[in-house]
Amino acid sequence: MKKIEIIAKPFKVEDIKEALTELGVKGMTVSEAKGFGRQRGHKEVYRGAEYQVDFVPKVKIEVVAEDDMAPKIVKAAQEAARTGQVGDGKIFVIPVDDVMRIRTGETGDDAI
Amino acid sequence: MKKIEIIAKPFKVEDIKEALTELGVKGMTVSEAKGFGRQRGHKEVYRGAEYQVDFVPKVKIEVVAEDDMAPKIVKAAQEAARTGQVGDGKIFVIPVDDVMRIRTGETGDDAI
Amino acid sequence: MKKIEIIAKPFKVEDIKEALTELGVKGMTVSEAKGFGRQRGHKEVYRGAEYQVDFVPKVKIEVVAEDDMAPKIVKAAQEAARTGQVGDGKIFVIPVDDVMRIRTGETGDDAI
Amino acid sequence: MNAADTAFVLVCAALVMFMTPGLALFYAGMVRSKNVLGTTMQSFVLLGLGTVVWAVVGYSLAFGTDFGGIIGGFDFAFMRDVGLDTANSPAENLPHLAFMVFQCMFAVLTPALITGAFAERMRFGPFLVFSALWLILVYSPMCHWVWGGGWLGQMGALDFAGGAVVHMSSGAAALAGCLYLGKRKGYGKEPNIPHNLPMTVLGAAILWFGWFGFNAGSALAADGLAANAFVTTHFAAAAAMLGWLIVETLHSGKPTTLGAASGAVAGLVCITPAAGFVSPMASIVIGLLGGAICYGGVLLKGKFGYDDSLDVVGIHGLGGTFGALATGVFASIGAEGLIMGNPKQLWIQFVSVVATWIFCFVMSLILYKVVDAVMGLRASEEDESKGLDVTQHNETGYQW
Amino acid sequence: MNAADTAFVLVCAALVMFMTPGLALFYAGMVRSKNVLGTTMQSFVLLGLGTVVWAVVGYSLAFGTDFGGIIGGFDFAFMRDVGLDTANSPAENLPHLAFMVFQCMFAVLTPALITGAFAERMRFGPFLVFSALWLILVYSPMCHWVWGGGWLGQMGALDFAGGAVVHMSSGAAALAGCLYLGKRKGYGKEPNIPHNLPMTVLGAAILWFGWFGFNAGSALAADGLAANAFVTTHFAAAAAMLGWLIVETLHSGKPTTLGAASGAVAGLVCITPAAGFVSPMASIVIGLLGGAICYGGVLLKGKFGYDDSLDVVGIHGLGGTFGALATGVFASIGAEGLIMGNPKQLWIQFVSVVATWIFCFVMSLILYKVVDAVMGLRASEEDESKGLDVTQHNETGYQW
Amino acid sequence: MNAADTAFVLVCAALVMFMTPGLALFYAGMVRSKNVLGTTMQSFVLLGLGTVVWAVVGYSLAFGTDFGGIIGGFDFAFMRDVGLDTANSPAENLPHLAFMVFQCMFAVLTPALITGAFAERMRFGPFLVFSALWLILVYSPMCHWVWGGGWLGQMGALDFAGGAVVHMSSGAAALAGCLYLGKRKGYGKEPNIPHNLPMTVLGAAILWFGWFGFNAGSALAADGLAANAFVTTHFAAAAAMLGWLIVETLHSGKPTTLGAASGAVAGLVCITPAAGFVSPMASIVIGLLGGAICYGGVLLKGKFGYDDSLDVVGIHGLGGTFGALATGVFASIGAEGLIMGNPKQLWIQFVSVVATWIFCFVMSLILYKVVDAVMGLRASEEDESKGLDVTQHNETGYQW
Ligand SMILES: Nc1ncnc2c1ncn2[C@@H]1O[C@H](COP(=O)(O)OP(=O)(O)O)[C@@H](O)[C@H]1O
Ligand SMILES: Nc1ncnc2c1ncn2[C@@H]1O[C@H](COP(=O)(O)OP(=O)(O)O)[C@@H](O)[C@H]1O
Ligand SMILES: Nc1ncnc2c1ncn2[C@@H]1O[C@H](COP(=O)(O)OP(=O)(O)O)[C@@H](O)[C@H]1O
Repeated sequence: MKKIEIIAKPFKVEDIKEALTELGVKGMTVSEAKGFGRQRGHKEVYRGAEYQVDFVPKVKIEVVAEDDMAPKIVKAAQEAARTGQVGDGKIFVIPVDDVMRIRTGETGDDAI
Repeated sequence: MKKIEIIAKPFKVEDIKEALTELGVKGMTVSEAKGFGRQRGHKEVYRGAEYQVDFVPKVKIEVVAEDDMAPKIVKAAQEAARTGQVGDGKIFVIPVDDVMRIRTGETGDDAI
Repeated sequence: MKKIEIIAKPFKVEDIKEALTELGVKGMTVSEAKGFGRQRGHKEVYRGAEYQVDFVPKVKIEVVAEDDMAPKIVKAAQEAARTGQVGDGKIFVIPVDDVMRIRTGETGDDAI
Repeated sequence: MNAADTAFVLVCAALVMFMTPGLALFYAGMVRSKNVLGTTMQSFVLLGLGTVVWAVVGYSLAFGTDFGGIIGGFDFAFMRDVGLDTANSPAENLPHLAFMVFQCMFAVLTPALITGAFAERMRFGPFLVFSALWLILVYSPMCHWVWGGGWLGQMGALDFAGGAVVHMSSGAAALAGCLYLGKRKGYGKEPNIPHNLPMTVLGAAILWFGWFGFNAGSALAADGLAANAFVTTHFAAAAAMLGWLIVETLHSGKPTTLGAASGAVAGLVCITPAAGFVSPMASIVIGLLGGAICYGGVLLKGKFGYDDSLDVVGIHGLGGTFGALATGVFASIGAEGLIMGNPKQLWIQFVSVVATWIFCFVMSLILYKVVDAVMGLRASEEDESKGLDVTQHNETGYQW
Repeated sequence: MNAADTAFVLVCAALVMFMTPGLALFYAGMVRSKNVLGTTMQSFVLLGLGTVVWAVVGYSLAFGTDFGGIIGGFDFAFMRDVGLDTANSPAENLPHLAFMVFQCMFAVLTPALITGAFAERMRFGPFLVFSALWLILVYSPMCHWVWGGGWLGQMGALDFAGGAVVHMSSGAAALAGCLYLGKRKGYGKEPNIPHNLPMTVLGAAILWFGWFGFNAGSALAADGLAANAFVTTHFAAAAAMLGWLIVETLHSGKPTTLGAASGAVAGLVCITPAAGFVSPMASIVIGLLGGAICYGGVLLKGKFGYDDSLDVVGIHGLGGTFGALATGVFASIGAEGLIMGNPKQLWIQFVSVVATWIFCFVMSLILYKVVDAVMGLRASEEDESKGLDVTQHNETGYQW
Repeated sequence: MNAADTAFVLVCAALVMFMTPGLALFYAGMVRSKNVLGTTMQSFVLLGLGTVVWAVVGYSLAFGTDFGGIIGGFDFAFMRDVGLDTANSPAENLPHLAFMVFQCMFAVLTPALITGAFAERMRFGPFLVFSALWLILVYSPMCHWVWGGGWLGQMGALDFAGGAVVHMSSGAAALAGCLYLGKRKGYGKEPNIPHNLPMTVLGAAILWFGWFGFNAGSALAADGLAANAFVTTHFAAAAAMLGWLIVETLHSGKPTTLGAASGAVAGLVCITPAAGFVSPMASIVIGLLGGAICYGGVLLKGKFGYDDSLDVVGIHGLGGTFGALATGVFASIGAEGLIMGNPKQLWIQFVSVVATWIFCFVMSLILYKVVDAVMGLRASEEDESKGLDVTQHNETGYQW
């Protein structure tokens, strides 16, 4: 099994969710994040004191899936998340040893 | 070493923490998340405009542990996190190459 | 490729960011977290009712990098994040199968 | 008609109106964020519902022609004979409408006070029905008894601005409510920590600010008595903040912000019946004691095991009671209490306390039961754990 | 000079001043957090800009010597002849400065109301220019027409506290604005959910509180008329909250907190032109209907497809219009409306409605076009998606 | 006794009371979230402590029988001879209690202003001791000197509502405080960004609102002078907002929300000594200059390297000083300044500025040292980095 981590622009969450559900993905977990990268941040000024803010808002979407689903998910997520502008984000694929569904105790592919 | 990621209902954090500390786990890291899955979300309405909110609040608990601790942690966490209702969440076990304790620079099992 | 996850004290984010950029790291993703560990939390009291808060604020910094960069990143991050006091945090190194840059669709080391 | 008094009472009415949203903030800051709107709404909506009930029938029941010291008639129902001039006005220096609307703000606030007791677990529809009935069947009679020519007033009970009418009545209804409804899910197990204390402090500040209208306005004139009530209100709030913080520091180690806010509100409650009757220095004594007593009051729920979510019993019930008795002790302006050598006043105060508690507790309990039987008061377990915001109002308080 | 009236009007002016930051909160709670400061600022800065414009020229255009019923002269420009005593004062019981500053607060608030229509997408510099011009070229004439001796007042149009001057004028400017500027990026696709509803409720509460100054203060004396305006204001707000909630529950299933707040504001808008002319019970009717109508008003934008971000057209435009007509129907105090057998008043009200809409809509549209041509009104796509806070003000609202 | 004046001053006292929680919000929004309650508390608790100190001894020291122009006697200690009627009242048109409580609110606010200077690093217990001593040993004498019959008033120094008594005194204490305590941990390295600017804007709005009570109320009557003070207060705040924003835009590129709020407060500070003495147009000039000057004032700390956390020196110290001098220049109502051909007044103002700064700075410094020696003023490094909320009050501001 694989965990696919998608770092994307916040307003793309719904699009990505839809793209993945169309593929048959049944669940995912999202969290807020801040990203540093090629996309530049912005300046903030408080009573004349300047701060450079390099971190821009991002979301992280995590999906665990069967091995063969992983490439499809990566592809669909990339298409949904893409705007073509710098800062679109990254997708990481990470190996997963095992999964368990808390409610039932099922493990492996059944638990996804 | 393994990283165990537990996605659970927010009000279960204390129970899970206790279950794991009883096992001898010395540390863990928790973050807020929103989950999409079989558990349905809710409707929100603002001045007549309806929004379907599919993401429900979850927490993510991350514990890195020695290989042989991993199954015990999974088991204990599942028992502590379980309510039997849809939305209880998932547990992922992910391989970890190495760990370092920042304070001391120790690595490997010593660092946990 | 590896994902390096750095759990550190919140006020160390800028230092870590600088240390890593000096190494040539081009991007990273940060999120808020709460940590439980040897560092003790604090007591809170509301209208005479006492609560023990064991979780203390932490940040999680995630960096994906080429295999040979990983040890350098770990080292630099540890140096930057270290205060020598309990609660400095941990660094985890996790294997990554693949990376994709959403904007371009590039994969592998090119995508980092 | 006196223009200065009219100006004063109208502005005071505006200040009292502001207390209800102030209370909404005070309460809403103390609940968990999933209930921030549900809790806000239980106060805020009473500005709508309570006002209309008051206009239609409440005012008349309270201030209409007295029937046997028990209740007012329907003379003023639907605002009949309540006009721009002083005709029929209980305060002859004020336009009747000015007097009526000043009283209206009290009628709105009082049922809102109760909601702290059953916060985070009541359904919204039944809450509205309960509140409307409570206003008509509990508040209006209480108000009549004390200020509308009823038996408590006739007996000589002193209640300058609503120790019995507002605070004991809501405190008794609160106790009945949390006993009847039972505890919140997870009470005592899950941490139940205020989600936004700056909001609570802001609420307390607005309450304090508005309370000047409440108490000084109750002089119904811009005179020395109003000045005295203004000062005692301020002094008692100040002293009670200190009283609470001192006891709190002794008991749990540190003075808290929530304690400062709670203590101030406790002092305002305690001085309410006394404001125009006691001297400034007496108000400091009342405040210091009141703050300490109400701190003890909130600990009671732990002892007795009821879940008074936001301590309405401990603060309004107990504080109102203490204030009413303290009025019997310290009264020295326009009335004489124990320290002026008049123990009888303290006895009268005691009778009014007992009568108020019994009447309001029993009536409220009946109302809870009736509404519960018909509609079901309590939110389902699932709704309670999802929170009132989403389940009762289709909303969430915050989006980041 | 009357001291009681002076006291009353000065306090009312302070209350009206407080409405502008109240509006800032009301609006800012409804936008996304990336625009919280930008939205706040569009109201708050008018306390600065609007005040200075008013002092320099606005007041004089509104209340200076009448020219042909259309505009006032420059007699009072730069506060010339506006003094501590009653000389030249339009209200002879008040120091001229007191009258002027009470009116000043209206001039500040009105352009702030408009900003809800184009929230989340206008550049700050051009906004300032637009607002200054709008005050001079739209607000001051409107104010003159109705209260400064102009043709609408002469014709007998009733507008107690600003149904036309404040609400229709801003509503018409709002409609012009959102039509001219077009929709926000992602409108209808991305969820556009209020980021902080407790903030919006607090804003509504401050508006309600301040509105007592707005409406009762418009009696310009502390008398029975002020009391009546105070009461009708309160009753209409209360009834409109209920009216909105009822229709909302029927339409979308549940009563919401945002609905309660919006309904209250709608009621306050509707009663503004009527406050001193109608009876308390009539104000309840106006409120109930007004709340329901404005709920319908906010649905209109969905039907017609314009993006009135915070429903200025639906609430202020429509509510002000309904209130103006309702005044023609229900007037019974110091004037006679339809129910008193005087259909002519309704006709006059109708004319004033049409005139106000046409004048304000057209003038506002011209101003948008001119300022746009010179400076570019709309934020760039990138700025809009980053949010106004960072791009217009170099700030962010919250840090956790 | 004058009922209209009594009504006015009581309402103004309520408005001034509201400023202290307003200040709490203004300050608390600017600190980091871990200090939101600690900062709030340092203002809020003074409503308790300051009030009781004032009742017990402060008022008497300020307004009791004059001793050599330096201090008042103990005649009014424990509110002796401070009654419902006008007997002994410094304002013969007001109940003595009304005058006393109006002044009380000033005494509460002034030490709260100082707290911005040492925000985020002082222990709570020592802070309380310092504040109580400061009220008795610095504020009460200053108040006596200017308003209580002391030497500055006798000399003819003009201070309408507290440029010296309130703003310079707190500004000087602030400077002493941040010099004595040293910088916050990580100052200049860690970003020190306001955690909640809408809270700060709300605080500024409440300050502005309350300042009408502060300045207009200082006329102690509802007359033309009050109207003038009301107008100059409003105009100066408005103009200073613009003045600050203009300079800010030139200096750092964009007008900020924090700048608008800060500018408004700066204008209110600057006009405080002048409010009843200058004309409305002069107040606009004072505001414009004052906003610009105070913007410069906050930049000073960067130059000189002290850590005045929330710019009390830059805004209150500098603004109060500028305002006092500007009063000497622009006075034209009931007094004559430079522009009326009376340079002597400017000299008197200058003397009062120097005397105030020296007295308050030196006394405050001594008090810091004494309290520090006895109790230790500064929080430990660990407590400072954990934040005051948890370490001083066992609480956290927000739970999500
Ligand atoms: N090496 C990395 N490790 C972890 N996250 C990264 C890395 N590089 C980029 N990111 C994340 O991806 C986001 C987008 O990256 P950026 O370089 O700005 O644009 P792009 O991916 O379009 O070149 C960053 O804000 C950050 O959150
Ligand atoms: N494939 C997945 N990848 C990542 N997270 C998942 C996945 N499936 C479920 N989750 C997480 O687990 C939570 C519970 O899943 P859900 O399907 O609602 O209930 P259950 O696990 O009881 O069947 C979701 O809200 C989501 O956070
Ligand atoms: N086994 C673990 N798994 C995940 N996170 C951990 C683990 N142990 C510690 N942490 C994280 O590291 C932080 C610091 O750990 P702690 O034990 O307090 O100090 P130290 O690492 O200096 O000994 C914790 O707050 C927690 O966030």
